[in-house]
Amino acid sequence: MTDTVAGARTLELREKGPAMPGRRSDEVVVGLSPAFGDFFSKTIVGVPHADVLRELLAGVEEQGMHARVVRFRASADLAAIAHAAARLSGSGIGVGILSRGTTMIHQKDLLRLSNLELFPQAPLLDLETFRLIGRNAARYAKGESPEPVPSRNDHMARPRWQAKAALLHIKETEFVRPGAEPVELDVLIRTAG
Amino acid sequence: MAPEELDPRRDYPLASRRPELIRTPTGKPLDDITIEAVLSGAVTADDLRITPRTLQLQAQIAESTGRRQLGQNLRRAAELTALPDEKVLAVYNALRPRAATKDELLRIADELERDYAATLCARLVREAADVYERRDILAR
Amino acid sequence: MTIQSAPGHQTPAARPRSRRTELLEQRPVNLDGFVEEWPEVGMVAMDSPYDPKGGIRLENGTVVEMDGKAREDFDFLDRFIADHAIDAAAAVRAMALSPTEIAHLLVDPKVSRQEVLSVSCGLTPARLLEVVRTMNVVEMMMALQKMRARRTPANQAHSTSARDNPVQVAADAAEAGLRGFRELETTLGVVRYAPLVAIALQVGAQSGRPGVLTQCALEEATELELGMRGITGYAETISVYGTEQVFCDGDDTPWSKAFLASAYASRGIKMRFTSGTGSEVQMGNAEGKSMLYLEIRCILVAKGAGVQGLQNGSISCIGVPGAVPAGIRAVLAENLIASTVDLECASGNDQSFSHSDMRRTARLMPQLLPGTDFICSGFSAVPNYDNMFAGSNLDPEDFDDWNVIQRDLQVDGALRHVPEAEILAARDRAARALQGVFAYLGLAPISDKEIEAVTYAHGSKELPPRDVLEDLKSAQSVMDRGITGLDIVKGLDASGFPDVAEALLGVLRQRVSGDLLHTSAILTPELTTLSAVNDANDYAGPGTGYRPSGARWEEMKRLRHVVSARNPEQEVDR
Amino acid sequence: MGLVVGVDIGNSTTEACAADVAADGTVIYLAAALGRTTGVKGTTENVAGVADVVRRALAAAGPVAGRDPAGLHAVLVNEATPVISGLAMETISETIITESTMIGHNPDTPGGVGLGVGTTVAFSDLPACAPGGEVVCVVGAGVDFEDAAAGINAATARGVHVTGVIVRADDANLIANRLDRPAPVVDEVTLVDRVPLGMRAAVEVAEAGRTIKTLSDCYGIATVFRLDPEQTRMIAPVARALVGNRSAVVVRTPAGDVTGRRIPAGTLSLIGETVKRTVEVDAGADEIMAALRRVRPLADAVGEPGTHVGGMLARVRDTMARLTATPADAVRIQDVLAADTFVPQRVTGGLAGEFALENAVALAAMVRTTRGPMELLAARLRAELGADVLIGGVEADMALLGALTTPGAGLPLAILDLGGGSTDAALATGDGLVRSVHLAGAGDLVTSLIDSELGLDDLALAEDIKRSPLAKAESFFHLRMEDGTVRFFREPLPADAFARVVVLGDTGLRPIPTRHTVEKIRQVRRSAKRRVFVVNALRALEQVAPGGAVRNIGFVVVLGGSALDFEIPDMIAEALAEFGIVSGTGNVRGAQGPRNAVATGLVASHAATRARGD
Repeated sequence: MTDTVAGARTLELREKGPAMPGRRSDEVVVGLSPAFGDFFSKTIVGVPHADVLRELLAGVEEQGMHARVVRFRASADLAAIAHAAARLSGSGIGVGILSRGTTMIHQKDLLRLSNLELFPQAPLLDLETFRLIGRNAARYAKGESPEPVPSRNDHMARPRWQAKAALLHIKETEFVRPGAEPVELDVLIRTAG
Repeated sequence: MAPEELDPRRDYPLASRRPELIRTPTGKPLDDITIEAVLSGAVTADDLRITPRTLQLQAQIAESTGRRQLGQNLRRAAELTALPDEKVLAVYNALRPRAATKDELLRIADELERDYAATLCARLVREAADVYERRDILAR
Repeated sequence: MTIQSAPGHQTPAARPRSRRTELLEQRPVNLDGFVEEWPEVGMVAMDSPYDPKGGIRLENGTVVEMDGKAREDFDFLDRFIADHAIDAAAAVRAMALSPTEIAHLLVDPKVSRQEVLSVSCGLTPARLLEVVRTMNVVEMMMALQKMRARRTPANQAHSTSARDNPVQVAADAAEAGLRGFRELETTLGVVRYAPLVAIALQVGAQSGRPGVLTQCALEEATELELGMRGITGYAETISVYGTEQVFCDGDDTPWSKAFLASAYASRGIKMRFTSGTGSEVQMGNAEGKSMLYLEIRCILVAKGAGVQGLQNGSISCIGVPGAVPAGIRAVLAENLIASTVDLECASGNDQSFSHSDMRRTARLMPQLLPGTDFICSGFSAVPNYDNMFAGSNLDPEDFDDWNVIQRDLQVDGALRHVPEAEILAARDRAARALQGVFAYLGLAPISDKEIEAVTYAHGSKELPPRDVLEDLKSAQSVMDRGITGLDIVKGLDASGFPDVAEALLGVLRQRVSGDLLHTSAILTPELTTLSAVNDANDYAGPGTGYRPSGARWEEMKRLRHVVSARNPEQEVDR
Repeated sequence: MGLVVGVDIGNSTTEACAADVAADGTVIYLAAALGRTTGVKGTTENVAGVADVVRRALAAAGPVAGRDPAGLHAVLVNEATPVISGLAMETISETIITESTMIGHNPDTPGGVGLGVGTTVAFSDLPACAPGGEVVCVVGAGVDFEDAAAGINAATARGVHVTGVIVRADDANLIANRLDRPAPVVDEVTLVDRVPLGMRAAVEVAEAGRTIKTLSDCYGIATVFRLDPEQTRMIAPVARALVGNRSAVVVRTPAGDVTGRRIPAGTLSLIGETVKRTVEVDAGADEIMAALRRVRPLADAVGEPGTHVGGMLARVRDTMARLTATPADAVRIQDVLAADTFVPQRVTGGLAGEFALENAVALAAMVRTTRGPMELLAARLRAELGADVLIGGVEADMALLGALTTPGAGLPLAILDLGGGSTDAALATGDGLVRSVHLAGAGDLVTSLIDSELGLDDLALAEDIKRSPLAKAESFFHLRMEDGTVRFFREPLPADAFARVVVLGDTGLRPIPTRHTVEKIRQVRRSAKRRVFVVNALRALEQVAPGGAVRNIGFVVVLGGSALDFEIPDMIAEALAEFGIVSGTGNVRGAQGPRNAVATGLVASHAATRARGD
């Protein structure tokens, strides 16, 4: 683990109990993969999970909406996590995120294999993009028609990141507990002094 | 039709070495496919297809150069020349995982055999039905 | 965990650092990704303790046990391979040989290709793996030189456009044909453009050099339809996978793919399958087997389906074997095994592979030096930003390097240097031919300004934008009106390109005779079929087999700049 | 018995009508077919398209007629004359903000509520502010929202009154939610560095769903900045520019102003047969059309070189000259149609990428020749089809003949043919005289207006919006249609349609990737259609009507592709109702709708000739 640098943020995720379906129509559920902010602390390109989650939540808050964070241990499949998050969400909108950073916005009535927006190229996702993802999720929840977050592409991402992505995926899969119920989390993001 | 004994070294490519053996589905020899014939409308898209007989000849060449599986594929292809395009795609789609029940696959096999005399293709579909059942990838 | 040390990232603690280390950090190769092996999950190229041991047991000609697994435990790949790929009659004798003995047969030039085939047709996946595990890359190259199906090597190019501009695709296709590629592949950004771009590829290809075969990578139904109409000439993107789970995730089975193979052949259309190391572990479903073991299962599925050939060499997953030890050796091994079971091999080298030019070249050598049926299954004939297959290991900027390497080593990479004037003439002519065909068919017009621009352009950014709305309407009308290859022939003839019309008709005539359905078939510029049947590889050691000589060697000697021996103040005419 | 096929080569579609004509002139209509016109109408490029529809009409005619192409007695082709049309647009106004006086870009999520007035101070200078002062804090790029809120709270704690905040990032709510003392926050100010510091400024944010009250009112601004009447007069344009916004910032600078500027767009010369008039394009559509009426009949039109309009007119002329092998100066522009429009343009001097809807003029022009290579076209067709090809009568006459087969239509009858590039009209009074006119401006101009007014930059999408009604996908299982009704679906809608305004085209839903509401898009679409088709319908009928009095026309039959539009025929009928005219969509032969009129007319005319025995 890298030394904690002054000014860096730490992420603490406290389990509150089983996650229940929400009733608030102004909420977005953010679904975390089994090892997000736990075994893993940063995305494939080293963006700290604390900052990733902070930006997702800020994007939702800026739109005047409310975010609920839930841990899914039953699967490391992004579509499954995002869809389960959407089904718990009072607005029907959920965001799923894997430890390596791959992210998806989902809606409860969609087929699991479909999605509203998918960000498959984890190496290209920076904090600004995570903020925009949170923002768009909130806008969908408000019934607005956001323009999709611009997607980027880089042919050379493959030679650099393809194998590491596979490793991260396999490692995350080791933390899967089949049948585990989703757990609601309290999120504490602090700045180290 | 007497089976033609082909020698790959002597007879391949058929187009240049044994053109007399090849006909278009409308019965024209290869030499009739000329620009003039295309322009006059004497040759149409229907002429630019392979016949089951030509496929059987090519299967023979494949087998006599030791390519048993390629030969089988060409013999199945010979059977499929009789199927319309949509039918071919429909059978293909039914063979995808969890796309058809065992009964549906067996019915397709029967139809291939009965309506198109496609016995090799029917055998392939029946075998798939059996394997799909064992591996639990039939439609439920 | 170690401190991340990617270039450009500063480490927090400012320790004194070696200047040399700093320089090495800046080298492009350090932008590539490398990972440690993890055999338990299949993150290993070809040497895994978890791969099965080779073995076979037959009862009444049926395989009842293979590689340590009983028939009732077979998954669908085992079953398909056992019943369709393995020649039971040959299996007992072949499996009695040790892996080293078989490897010796492969490497020894005195053992003919045919003799090897009589053994390889009886080998199980695990045994084939054990054989290549005994071989180093030089031995594998020796073997590949002999086992390649077609005597004469060939090459394939990508011709695509970031804006799906048909005029660009036609001009680049013509140039690629002229430079020596015998197959051209395209795909789309906007799928609805497909009919126009496929027509452009065909017209451009035939105006560059007759007999170039073309394909357009699309979803199965549309790809088959364009093929049946004679707008494209062959098909390649028919993927197979090495585990049951991943195969099913791809919505296919060995039986559905075998049926599709017959479907193409029934319309007289050449096709090959596609597979490659790394796809299964990438999807997290490698069942704890090495990448190469799973790829060998793919190769044998292709063999059993009776398809004439296979595109392999990791292809779109190259970043995975590329990141583990001996990964590129495994990639060579998969090309070798495809050839060893008598399939046409289009040997990869077709995806962005490395930031390092040195590493890109090293990855290419194992296919270029021994020669394969198609050394690249996609040398990018368009700039990287125009490549809709996500880039290639080789770009048009590499044309001259390739020609020099061919000349340095006297190795035939199937390309040649072409003087600029000839290239400009071919690009102009291809664009004009397409202009004529579009006008004849009443499709969206191509202006003289576009032709002028495309003649001199490198990529789509230098071209005037097309009227996309008109183009898409035209593309739809191609489908609605049932336009076929013959209509293109008529259009070429009517607009004053009778020779290009003749070339295209010659290509279309091939589907009546079916000669192209055989292993490793290509068409020569004289429209003769060259395949493993009439151009069988006859390598039998030094002094035998294919060697560039005569007119071809003279052609290979030409480069952009060569100082004249007669008058060293001048350069040889290019 | 004689099997004939009437063929109408139109600008965009080619239509065929297969019929059996007996020696006594009795006609049995067998089948119709429709295809895309290949190439420019009236040129040899049409052969492929004509051959295609003839073959399809024969095939559809059934086995009796279609089996033997040799039995085809004749193909009747209209006298198709090439029509070239062109479109151009000139933006004629520009909004300029000087000295960064105001920010009025309407961010989606401003924070806080209310009005704050104070002196602008950079965030980094906040600790240096003396307690008691009223400041508006300007937060630049790279400042985290938590740090911003903490800094402002620290200043507040020291007794500095931070009355408003201007932010670079999309952080307004994030900051407002963390302030100890609430203040209005305006965010997404991209050029925040150019906000003048040390100046008096006002920040106002209204509650969601409301608009600002103070800064959009000149007396409101005057009150805030204590302005005298002369200064208030100066500031009035700023207030006007902020009307309708939910948030705004106004900074008082010595010479700050918001001005509108006319952009000279060159002149258009309209040359009549007797008079010539020159009109400034930036005078707008009404002026241009008034000038046109004064010079009518138009003999030619020329635009100023170097302008879009000049270029377009020259291009139209050159294309026609090339097609007909006529010298360019012999080609005459026959008609122009101007329409006022607007285009979203970035405001010059804006700090937050503000857009203003600027005025623009769209101009359509057309040229038509009577000289087309018809004989050559007929000869090529003869060779392709192996049948006799007869060039039939004048297009307008044939269309009238065909339109008369519409049940309920009678004389005097006018037809309105609404095409893609031009609007044509013809009138038959029954005395054998036919008057016809061809006007610039039709479907393509509508598409172009929709494209620019909605800022789509996607003509294919604009075309879809023109053709089909709108809806909003409120959930995956229902659509709220533009008329307020709801349509339910059993299968979920496609993922990319969710929460979006969609257009319900023939091929399914197509999402419109903008933030415009259904109402806005609908209003633009209908207004564009009105400005082109209703205007042109009246213009055309005026020119063919006996004595120029539209009232004298009894029946109007609307034909052509745009007659199939779901709202245009109604709009025209509504506009014509006040003249007491019966107007409706054609229904050729009681079966073909507005299609196939010319092709049917050709057959009818051929039959009549046969019956007369000549």
